[in-house]
Amino acid sequence: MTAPSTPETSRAGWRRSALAVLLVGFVVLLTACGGLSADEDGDSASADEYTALGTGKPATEADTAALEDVPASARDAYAGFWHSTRLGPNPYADWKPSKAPWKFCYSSSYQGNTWRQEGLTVAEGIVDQLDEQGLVDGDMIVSDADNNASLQATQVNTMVQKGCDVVLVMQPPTVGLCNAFESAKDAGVLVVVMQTGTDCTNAIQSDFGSYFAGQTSAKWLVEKTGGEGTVVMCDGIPGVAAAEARQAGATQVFEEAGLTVEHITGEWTPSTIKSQMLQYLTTHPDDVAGVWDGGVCAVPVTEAFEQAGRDLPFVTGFEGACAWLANWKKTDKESIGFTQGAGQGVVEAFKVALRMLAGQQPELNTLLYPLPEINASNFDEFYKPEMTLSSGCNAQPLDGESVPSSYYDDLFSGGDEPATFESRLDQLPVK
Amino acid sequence: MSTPPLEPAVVELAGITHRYGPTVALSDCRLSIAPGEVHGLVGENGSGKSTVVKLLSGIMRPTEGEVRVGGKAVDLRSPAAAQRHEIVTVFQETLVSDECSGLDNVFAGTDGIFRRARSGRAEREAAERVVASLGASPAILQSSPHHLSLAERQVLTLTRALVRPWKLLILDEATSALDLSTRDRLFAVLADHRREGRSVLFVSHRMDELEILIDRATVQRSGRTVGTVGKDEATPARLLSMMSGRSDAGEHHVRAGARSRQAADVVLRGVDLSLVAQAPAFDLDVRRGEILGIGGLDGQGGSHLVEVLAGVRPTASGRVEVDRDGSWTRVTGYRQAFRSGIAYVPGKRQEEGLFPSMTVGDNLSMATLPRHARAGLFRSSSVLTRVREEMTRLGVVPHDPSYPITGLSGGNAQKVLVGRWLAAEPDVLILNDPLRGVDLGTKRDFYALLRELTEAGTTVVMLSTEIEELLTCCDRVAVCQAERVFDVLEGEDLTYDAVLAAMFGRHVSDEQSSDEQSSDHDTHRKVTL
Amino acid sequence: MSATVATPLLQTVARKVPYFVPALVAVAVMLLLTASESETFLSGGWKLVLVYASPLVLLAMAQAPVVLSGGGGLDLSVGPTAGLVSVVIAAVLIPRDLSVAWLVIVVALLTGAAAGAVNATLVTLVRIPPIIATLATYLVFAGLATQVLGAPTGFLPEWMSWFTSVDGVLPNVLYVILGVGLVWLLLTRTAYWRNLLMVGSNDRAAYTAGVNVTAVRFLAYLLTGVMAGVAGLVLTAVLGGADATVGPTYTLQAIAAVALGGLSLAGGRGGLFGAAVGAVLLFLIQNYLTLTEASSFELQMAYGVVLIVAIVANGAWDRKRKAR
Amino acid sequence: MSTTITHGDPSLAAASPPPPKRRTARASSVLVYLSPVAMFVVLTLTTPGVLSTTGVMSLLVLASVLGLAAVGQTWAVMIGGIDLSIPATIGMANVLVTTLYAEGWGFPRIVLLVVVVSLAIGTANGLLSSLFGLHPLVVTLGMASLVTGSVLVATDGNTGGDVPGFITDAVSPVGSVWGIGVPAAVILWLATLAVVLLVERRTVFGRRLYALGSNERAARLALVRPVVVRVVVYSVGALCASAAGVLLAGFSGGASVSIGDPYLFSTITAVVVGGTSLLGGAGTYARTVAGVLVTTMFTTLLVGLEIGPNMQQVMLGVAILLLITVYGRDRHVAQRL
Repeated sequence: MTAPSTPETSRAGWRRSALAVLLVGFVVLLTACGGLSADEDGDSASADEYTALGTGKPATEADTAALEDVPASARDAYAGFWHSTRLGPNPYADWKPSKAPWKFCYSSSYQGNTWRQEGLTVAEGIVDQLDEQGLVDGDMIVSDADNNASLQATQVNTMVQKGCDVVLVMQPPTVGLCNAFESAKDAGVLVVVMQTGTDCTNAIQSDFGSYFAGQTSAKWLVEKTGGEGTVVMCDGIPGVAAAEARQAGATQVFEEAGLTVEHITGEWTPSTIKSQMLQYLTTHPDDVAGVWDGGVCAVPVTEAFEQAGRDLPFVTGFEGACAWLANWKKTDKESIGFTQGAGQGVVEAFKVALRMLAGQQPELNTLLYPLPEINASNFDEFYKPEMTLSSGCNAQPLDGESVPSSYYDDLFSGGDEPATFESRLDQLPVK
Repeated sequence: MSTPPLEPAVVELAGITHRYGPTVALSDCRLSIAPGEVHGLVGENGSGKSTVVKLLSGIMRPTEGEVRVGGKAVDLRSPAAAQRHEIVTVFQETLVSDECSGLDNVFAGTDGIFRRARSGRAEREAAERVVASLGASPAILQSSPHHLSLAERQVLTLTRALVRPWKLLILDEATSALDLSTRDRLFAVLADHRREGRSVLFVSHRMDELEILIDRATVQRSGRTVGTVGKDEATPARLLSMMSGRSDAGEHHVRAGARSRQAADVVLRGVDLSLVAQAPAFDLDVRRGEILGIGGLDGQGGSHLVEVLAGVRPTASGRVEVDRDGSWTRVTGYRQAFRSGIAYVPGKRQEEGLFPSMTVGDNLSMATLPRHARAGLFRSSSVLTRVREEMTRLGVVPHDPSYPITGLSGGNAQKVLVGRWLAAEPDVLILNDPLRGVDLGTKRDFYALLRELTEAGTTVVMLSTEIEELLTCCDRVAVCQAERVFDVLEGEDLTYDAVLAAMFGRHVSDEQSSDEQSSDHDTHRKVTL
Repeated sequence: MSATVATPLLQTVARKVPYFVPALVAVAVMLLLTASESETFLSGGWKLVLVYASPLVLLAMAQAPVVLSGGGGLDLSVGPTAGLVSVVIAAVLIPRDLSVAWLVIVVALLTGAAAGAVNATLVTLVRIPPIIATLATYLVFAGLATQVLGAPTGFLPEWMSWFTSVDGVLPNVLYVILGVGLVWLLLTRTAYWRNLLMVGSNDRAAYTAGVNVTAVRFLAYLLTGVMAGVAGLVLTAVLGGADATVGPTYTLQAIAAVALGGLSLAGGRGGLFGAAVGAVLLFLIQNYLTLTEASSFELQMAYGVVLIVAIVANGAWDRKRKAR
Repeated sequence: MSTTITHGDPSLAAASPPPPKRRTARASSVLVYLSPVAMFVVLTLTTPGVLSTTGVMSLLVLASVLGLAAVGQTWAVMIGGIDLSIPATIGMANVLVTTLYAEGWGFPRIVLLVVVVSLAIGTANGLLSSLFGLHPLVVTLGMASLVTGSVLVATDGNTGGDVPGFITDAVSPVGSVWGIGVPAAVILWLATLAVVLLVERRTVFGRRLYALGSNERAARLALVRPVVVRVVVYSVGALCASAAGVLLAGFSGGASVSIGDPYLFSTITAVVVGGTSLLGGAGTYARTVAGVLVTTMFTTLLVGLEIGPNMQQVMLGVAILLLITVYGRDRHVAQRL
């Protein structure tokens, strides 16, 4: 009655099979690590009319070719675009904009900080203005995915179902929403992605020239350091296109200038940046010629230097935070940065959206613009006494917007005059 | 005295010795079970019976010696292995998984990881046949064991054993959870199996069962095999004397230093007490300054009684009251009982008593720490002095409060546990089988200690499953049987035989009464089903 | 026992009703609410919701076997495992043009199995408490994933879009989920199911009955790994690419889903279905709060409250059920 | 009176050696307390720059924040639980301090509020994890998102604000208190360490904490109230986490609800590296402190060697596995029969 395979023998059996599976498993894991070195070799996968996303990689022929086609007036801003975005024709080419009034919707991947809140405030301000012009249908639907890609995707779908005409998407993950965008496009809804590159070629992107900005601040640092010594690059979140792009820009400049480059990973988080910097300083007693800011770094880095009792080198800024300006005022150490508030981004996104609603056709799927620079010459115009080291606000462009509307004239063709609005960035609270 | 079996043994233990760390549980055990026999294995608690069972059912492997099945040495490395050698076991603890149906509980383990040994129908039929033969309703195979009675659960584990192919069935106190009718049906079933040459190792405390069932019996005493006797020799008296190691088991026995107290000065009492649902109610008085022994076999209510008296366990009905300077206060819980001067020393040292990760000092001072503390901050000096005091009084070896409790021998660990509660200087000290598996030296110390305490006016209630102990140190002995106090013996009546008999529900005085009792014993058993 | 006297009805209900019913009822309620909020939901809208819920659903299902296997069974590393799988697909196979369907699927399952085997070995053979073992592997897998795939990538073979298509009567992911469910169903027809429940609810009883406890638990972790592999595959498809940072965020949600689904974290009670239902419930709640345009801040609060209330309710419910 | 007693056979106890568990415990504790020293030597050899006052101080400041956050985790683990709500609590305190200070609240008032909230969180954790034996993992997980959500709702996501200057100084490696060249954060940590150790070693509560973790049933019978102990444990944990959150405000100069996220795993790691077994009943915060120092120096070393965050994570995982294999293995089923 006892069967051939008693628990005992089957135990021996599973031991063996378990081991086998284990081995196979490790092999697979190793291949995975193999990819580490191997994912360099080119992606022949995309043979379509959009360039490939080449974050942290050198330019391909396709990239350089695509750059040639960019109108000369805007080419600077598009430098190194392949690090953060894919360039190609307007995916909405055969899209017929509906007549006003339009329903605007705002899908944010996260709202839990002041920067994001500024973006939303500005968007609401603009919609109110357009409403006064009778161009808006109902309230703006706002959603927040708390950094949950699939949730944001459903939220976008929901907005489509709720009859939005324009969905402005604030910093979606690089991949993860393309399907949602596709179904939005099919439903005739205009999707504008703000403040980040994306892998999706089925949405309009509005972003600033990260690579170019990175280059600009790096060039300044090279000049200040006299092109020798060690610069520390304070990197953002690994793998996030926006971060990689500016870093690529800076790296390129530093390598050209022949500076020694070392890295800390700040992950755009003040506490992390400061501890990383402190740990770096404790482990590197020799002089640092300068620190390049990949975002949020300037203030915590300065504090780190002061508190480690080291003399402060040249530290760039990036996003032009009020705290950074206050810091500059306090230390009186010259720096460089840009105005990169979320508000500005929203303003540019609306410009693009309104042009397309007015029937204009963008030359490209991605619309990049340069950021206003903050430097010693215009510092006093940006700095306000209310700004403190712990202010959460951002400096705003002096003339209320990153670029004049005319900037887009070369990038769009056809259509009528778009509706206009005041950015009212200067009315944002300084605190 | 032992009569060798004619045929080669089905299963044989040859010179088995087993140690847990320092303590020797079993030394040079010899046991051989002939085909088709019911072999009794008897002995007082801690005599090594359960170790034998664990070795045969593949839960433990012997330190020395070998287990032989059908003449050749085998390695029973797991219960599965034991079952492969057609040895099946039913334990006293009814081991069933509550989330699985009765049927699954029966057949789990018969098949491989994925492969089912039988079709569902085959299983149901086989199981229903066995269940029916045990006179239980097949319904228990479908429902979830959550809601089955103890007896029904045990029927499941019995079925689990009987549906498997087996040469040797081990019943480890398995009948104690059964009601009488089921038990008798089981015996009938076993009789049939014997005719087919299958053997049974029958471990039981119940003499009546042994008498009915066994062909031969092997007696264990404190880890050693006393010997094996044939049916004719295996009379209760004979077995008991072998168990106790005294030839005069039958003889009237008087304890040294016995004092029977006339004074009915009661300090703790139980009124219309019934320990578990539907168990018969009874009264019990504990007199001031006496040592009241609680006797009885495992699972007969003794430990329930002490727990109820200490307020650890709620009464099924009735009440427990303690005399607080003249007025009766009802005992509602152990915290309140402690405040009323009752201290309870739990039974299972490992599960309910000791803090294995802590030192002797911490273990000893745990209950009384607040008394040495101001604003939650205790003065370690005064705690230590107290601890050392107790350790000296109890003779804990080594005399080192910072020693890890796990480093102590069973006896010393037990002393520490008692010390924890002595430190509270209680009026009534209730001990739940404090001397189980404790060395003789410690026992001697305890007897003296308890005397001392009573001299000082403390009242002691002590559960013990060892008759010797009860006789040596108690003024009176309440013997529990079938979840109630069957008899309270004192003075002249307090004899080894009397206690032993009472444990099995008999009065030494008149033999007939045994039937009455076993009959009301039955009625009780029936209700619980 | 007093409970029996007090509320016999509630108790009999608690006994009769399968473990997942409370969650199922909750789901029904959420469906009604959602439908009342968005008219398009019933007419197709639900398909997309399901597509985006599918990674969580699959990961919750993956969590189930280890939780069932008892002994504090838990796999914190399911999220990172899924992440690792999608990274292997996107960073190892596709760049080498190894994007044939069968190969990708096989590799995905193998990677999952490997991860599962590692956990299984640590928990059952080395006998490290599951929480620590899988916490450690969480760190290792997540670290490896980001190491292998620095930046997110979006190139996927065409066939993978099959997973996200909703053109059919049913969304295709549902077939995947049902497929996993079917495999599990077949498994429950074998002796393994009973072995698992025995071990989960009382490993001592199972052991004495002759069940190979170690083997059963080992397999549970292996299964979890494989299912996490499937989840990784679907995750890649749903994201339309690989992002090493996404996987780990699912772990705690998956555990919450399992608890919501009425599985006992003590083991032995529950099943894949409950886990799936719990996950759907979780996603529906989030989705509903979105529909009502509640801020994600309130969403998070609600999420916490729901979770706590649910497990307390399950605890009470279970106590009722067990009461004799 | 003890004269009348004949002592139990001493050979018996003498013959019984301390069980292996104890021996490994002894050995491991030596290792544990030596490891920070060893780590420091390695660190100084690889990167001599560390050997400066500010170098050491900045290490200590980093350690002090993690150290404070890890108090709760240690105690939770010592009673056989775990606390996933620590990061949320850190974020809560961090945001409350900065935002309320910006709104002109007095610092004492803010502290009072933070304390109250922390106690509420701790009490909830304690009560819920005593209910129907619910798993603290899920309970604290739920609490975490509840807390974070509430904070965001309360602040509308505008988590920015002002940081009191003295907090910024408190976490500055060159900061000093009463002329002593030691940052206030480190002093605070040392003070906490002293108090925590005092509680563990010298108070009734401390003993009961160990008793509960060691053997709940025995603890109950020894008049310990598990619910009370749990509530206190999780409350103390929440308080210390809040302290860490406040310090982080000074450290980062800003505020964020998610500022505590890195401390979910790093606290558990510190506890495990310190060798406190997740089986409960053993261990001490002193060990965790060792764990904190080791991990802090370990990461510093990796930064020094410019090893990326990903491989740091992998290495931590492997380290945990190795350590637990030594400290905290479970028993086999057969041993429980």
